[in-house]
Amino acid sequence: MMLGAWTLMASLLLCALPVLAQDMAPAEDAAPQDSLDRALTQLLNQIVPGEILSAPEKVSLEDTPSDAGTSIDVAWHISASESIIPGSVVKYHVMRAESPDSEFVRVGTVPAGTASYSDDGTEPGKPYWYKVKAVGVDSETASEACGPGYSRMQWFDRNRWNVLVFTLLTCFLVIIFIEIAKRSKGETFLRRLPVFDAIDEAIGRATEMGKDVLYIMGGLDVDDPQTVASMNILARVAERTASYGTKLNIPCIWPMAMSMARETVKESYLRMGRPDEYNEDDIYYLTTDQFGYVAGVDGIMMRDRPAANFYLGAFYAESLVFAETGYATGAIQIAGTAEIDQLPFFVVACDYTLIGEELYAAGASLSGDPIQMGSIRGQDAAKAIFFVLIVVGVILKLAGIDAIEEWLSIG
Amino acid sequence: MDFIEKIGRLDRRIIFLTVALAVILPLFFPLGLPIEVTPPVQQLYDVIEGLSEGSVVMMSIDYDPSGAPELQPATLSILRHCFRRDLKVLMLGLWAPGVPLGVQALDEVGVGEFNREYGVDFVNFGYKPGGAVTLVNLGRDIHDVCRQDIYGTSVEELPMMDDVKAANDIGLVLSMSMGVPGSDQWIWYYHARYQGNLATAQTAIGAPRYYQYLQTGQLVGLVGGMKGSAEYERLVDHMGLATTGMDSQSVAHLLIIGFVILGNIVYWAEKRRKA
Amino acid sequence: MRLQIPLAIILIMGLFTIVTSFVPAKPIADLNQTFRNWYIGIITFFIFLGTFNLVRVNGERIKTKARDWQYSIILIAALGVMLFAGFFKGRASLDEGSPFMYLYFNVQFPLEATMYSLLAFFVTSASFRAFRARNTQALVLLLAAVLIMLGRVPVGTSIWKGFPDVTEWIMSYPNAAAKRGIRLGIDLGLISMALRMILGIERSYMQ
Amino acid sequence: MLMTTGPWVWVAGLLTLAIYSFLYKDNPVYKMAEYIFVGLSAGYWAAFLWWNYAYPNLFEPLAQGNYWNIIPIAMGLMMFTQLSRRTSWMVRFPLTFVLGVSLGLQIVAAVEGDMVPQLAGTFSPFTRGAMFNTYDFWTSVGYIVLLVGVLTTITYFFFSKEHKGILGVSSKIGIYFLMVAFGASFGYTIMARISLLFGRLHFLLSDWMHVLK
Repeated sequence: MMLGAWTLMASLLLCALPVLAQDMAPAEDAAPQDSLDRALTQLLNQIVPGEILSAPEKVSLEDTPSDAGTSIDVAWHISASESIIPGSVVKYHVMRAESPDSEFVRVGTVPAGTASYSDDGTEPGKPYWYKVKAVGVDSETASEACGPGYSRMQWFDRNRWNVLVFTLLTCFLVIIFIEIAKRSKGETFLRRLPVFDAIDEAIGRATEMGKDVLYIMGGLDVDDPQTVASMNILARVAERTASYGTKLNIPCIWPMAMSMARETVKESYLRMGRPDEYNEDDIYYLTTDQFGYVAGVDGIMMRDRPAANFYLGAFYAESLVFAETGYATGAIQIAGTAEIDQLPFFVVACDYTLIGEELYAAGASLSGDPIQMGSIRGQDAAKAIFFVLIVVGVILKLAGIDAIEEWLSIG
Repeated sequence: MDFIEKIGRLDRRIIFLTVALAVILPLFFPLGLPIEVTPPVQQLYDVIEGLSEGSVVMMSIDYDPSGAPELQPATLSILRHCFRRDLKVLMLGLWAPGVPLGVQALDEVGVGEFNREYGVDFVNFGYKPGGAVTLVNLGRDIHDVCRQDIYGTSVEELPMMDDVKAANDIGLVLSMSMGVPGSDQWIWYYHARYQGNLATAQTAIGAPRYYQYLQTGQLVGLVGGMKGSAEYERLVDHMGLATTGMDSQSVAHLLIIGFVILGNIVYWAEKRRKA
Repeated sequence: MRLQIPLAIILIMGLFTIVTSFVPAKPIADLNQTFRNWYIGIITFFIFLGTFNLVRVNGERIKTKARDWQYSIILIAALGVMLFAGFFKGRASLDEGSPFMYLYFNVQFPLEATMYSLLAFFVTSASFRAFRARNTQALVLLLAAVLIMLGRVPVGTSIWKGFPDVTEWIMSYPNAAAKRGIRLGIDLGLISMALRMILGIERSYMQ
Repeated sequence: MLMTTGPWVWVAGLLTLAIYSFLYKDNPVYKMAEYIFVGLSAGYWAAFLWWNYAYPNLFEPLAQGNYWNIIPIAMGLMMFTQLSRRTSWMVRFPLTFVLGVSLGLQIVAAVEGDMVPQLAGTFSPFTRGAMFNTYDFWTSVGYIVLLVGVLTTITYFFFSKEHKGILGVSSKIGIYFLMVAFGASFGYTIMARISLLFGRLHFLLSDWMHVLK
């Protein structure tokens, strides 16, 4: 088959020579090779359209690196017909068999001009033979069989060194700093955020005015980190309201969050020695429907006109309605969320806003819990490393060294 | 000074009324202002132009009726572009309430305008629960996640899916997204693991957050809000609701800017008086 | 037992998922895929549970004649109608032109879209009443907002041709920079919280 | 559109007005519309979840002999034990399984989806020569602004040290970046809010009232 194709090619070339000689004269600008191609195309189209495809050559097999062991990379040199007459090959079929003599089945197709294919339907450790078939308009020619090729399982994805290093780094930093914080027994330092004063001020004002404090802990349930952070802040807010004797009003969107809030507030009142002041009915379940909840809270704000509103946790579209209504009722508003999309509305309409990570840090700092404070310090250490990495990265890039960037590229 | 005080205490229902009017009036008296195409939208258009014929575009409908005014026009325009370029479309969605919107769009464009055949030129696998976790599985094995299409047909019986098995058989992933799960999950759990082209159409709420991913190349295009949809309508030269809406947007934006200025005048006037 | 086994589950599943994220070998990857399929299966029941809870809570309200209990009847009726429409013809209940789809397009769709459209009024009102240049920071915020508002609508382009370019520049650089900073912080917060939960240090969610 | 002109459009139109009545004040008509919505959407989710996932991926394979699916189904059913105080501890099994898988994935995804590419993206534009030759002026300035912005906002989120001295200056600049970003987002998002209103008003005026063509 192969031999036949080549003989045909050679004889065609011979026939073409006189035509070539004629054709070359007028085409002054074109390189000789171009005219040769053109002439050949002309000729081939006249005599035997698409009959003379030469097969792809030098098929080679290799195990796909860093994969499940279910893929073999097949590579070949494109059919000579294609390099001489672009367009003569339409596509390549990649064919596979489990022995050189058995029937080859098509496993994939790539467009003309492509010289490789990853066959990801193999079983690890099994031998496979491949042929690549060039497909023209109305003819096709297959290469000789190549094999055996094996796909092998890899136990580590070498492309993901960078991800592994960063994962381990951040995790270790958090764990180490938690341990340090546990050992230093309350000596861990975290910056005092301005919001702490704002909390005191807001509750103080509510007390003076004889009005309620409203606390909203976001739209997600207790398994969301933001809700957990909110609970930590709630514990401090409840301590203040307990000592001032101010009513703390908490409408809840989730039943589980409600019981968690009740526990938290009750403990705070006990700690401050005011268990008699604690009223379970002030912490109640409203509804889980987002807009029903919004309408309910809106009603509370308009009716009771609380003097201090807290919105801490995960918020979505409701952030705008709360902040706007609260502003209109003249309450001091303190907000905080890690939902980036909602931050602008809080920043615009509230007196203090905890931005992203600040929500976690405020909770940790107020709780005084060494585990939480240690985590925040671990996160800070990671940020310091990021800072240095970026600066070093810029310097290296400007010096013409791309090593860090290449190492950090994904995939 | 009484006037300032009066404005300061403006009933919010009057404000509400002015917004409604700002949106309604341009519907009756269109301004027909020209729409300029911005780079993030042009970028997506160019990527789709660059895909070879027969490539598969995976479109994820990650929105619900409240995202429809902004995202449905983008979905329609992008589908028009895909079918015009003879690309195949694989549709699914991470939000259940978006599925009928996807069906509607495929009916209108794929069947209605381009006369494409279901199962050969496009397929729809409907709602996929599990968000992030589903996407990890999807990139590895599409047939495992999409066992049946929305009509209950097995994936094996859909001719288009014969060669579409994993992430590397997909030419472009489009997440039409308005929240979680959505583009965040596509970036984190799909693109980070399987690479390839990923683009997103966002409501104007989420869009500002995705410029950072555009810069790193994790996204190859960003259609932001109704304006982005209108830009895409212009690119495929098929004006729709987003283009109509731009006049209302123009007037409403001017109104809001006016309110911001007015509010600040009141604020400063009151502050001066108190001082 | 009631605490130890769940803590063991979260530890094993968490560590397994992290470690095997780096292992491409087929048996492990397949096992991972199976676990993830189980995850999706369990999550499905979360949503079914939500539906069930809705019925329970509202049934309770009707029974005890709690405030606004009449609305609960409407809710349960609506749920019943939709469930019937979604199941009475088997899978074909969801086909185009079915009662289910009529309910979706003509009841559910307008209700949801309208509810969210209320926010247009609130954002205007907020712009008027709350958006004040109280200090330099607020002034910067306000100027950026006004600039972008003009850059995002065609009328801005009619006023000055440069608005869209300035808008794109602000979005692509200073905006992206700040969002990246916030995002990195949140990611770290997320990782440390996730790690503490996996290691069983943080267990407040198990009350 | 699947809609017919006729009774269904009237239903949609009247429900739209019912919701808008909230703008005047909270009232029974609004409440009724809201409860209908909650009921319908719960039913909608259940139906879609069943036909698009639970039936083809969980129960049908089980019926065909894939008995492994008993595990997720059993764990899923355990979720219902939270309805009773006495059995509610059993929720912990499915809950911790789900959390284990998703938290593990989240940790890795945060690193490979955000951290690594976002850090690299901050310094990768600073290719030697490109800063002053390849990019146009405003792009070069943009990349420098991006770099300064990322570094200063990172310092703003630094909690273990007082913001004094260099750290104080840096975090102060960071605040301004945050304010520009929030302002820009606020301005950008106005469009989303107006779009929804436009969508509904357009529906009322064209599909329902036929005032518009």
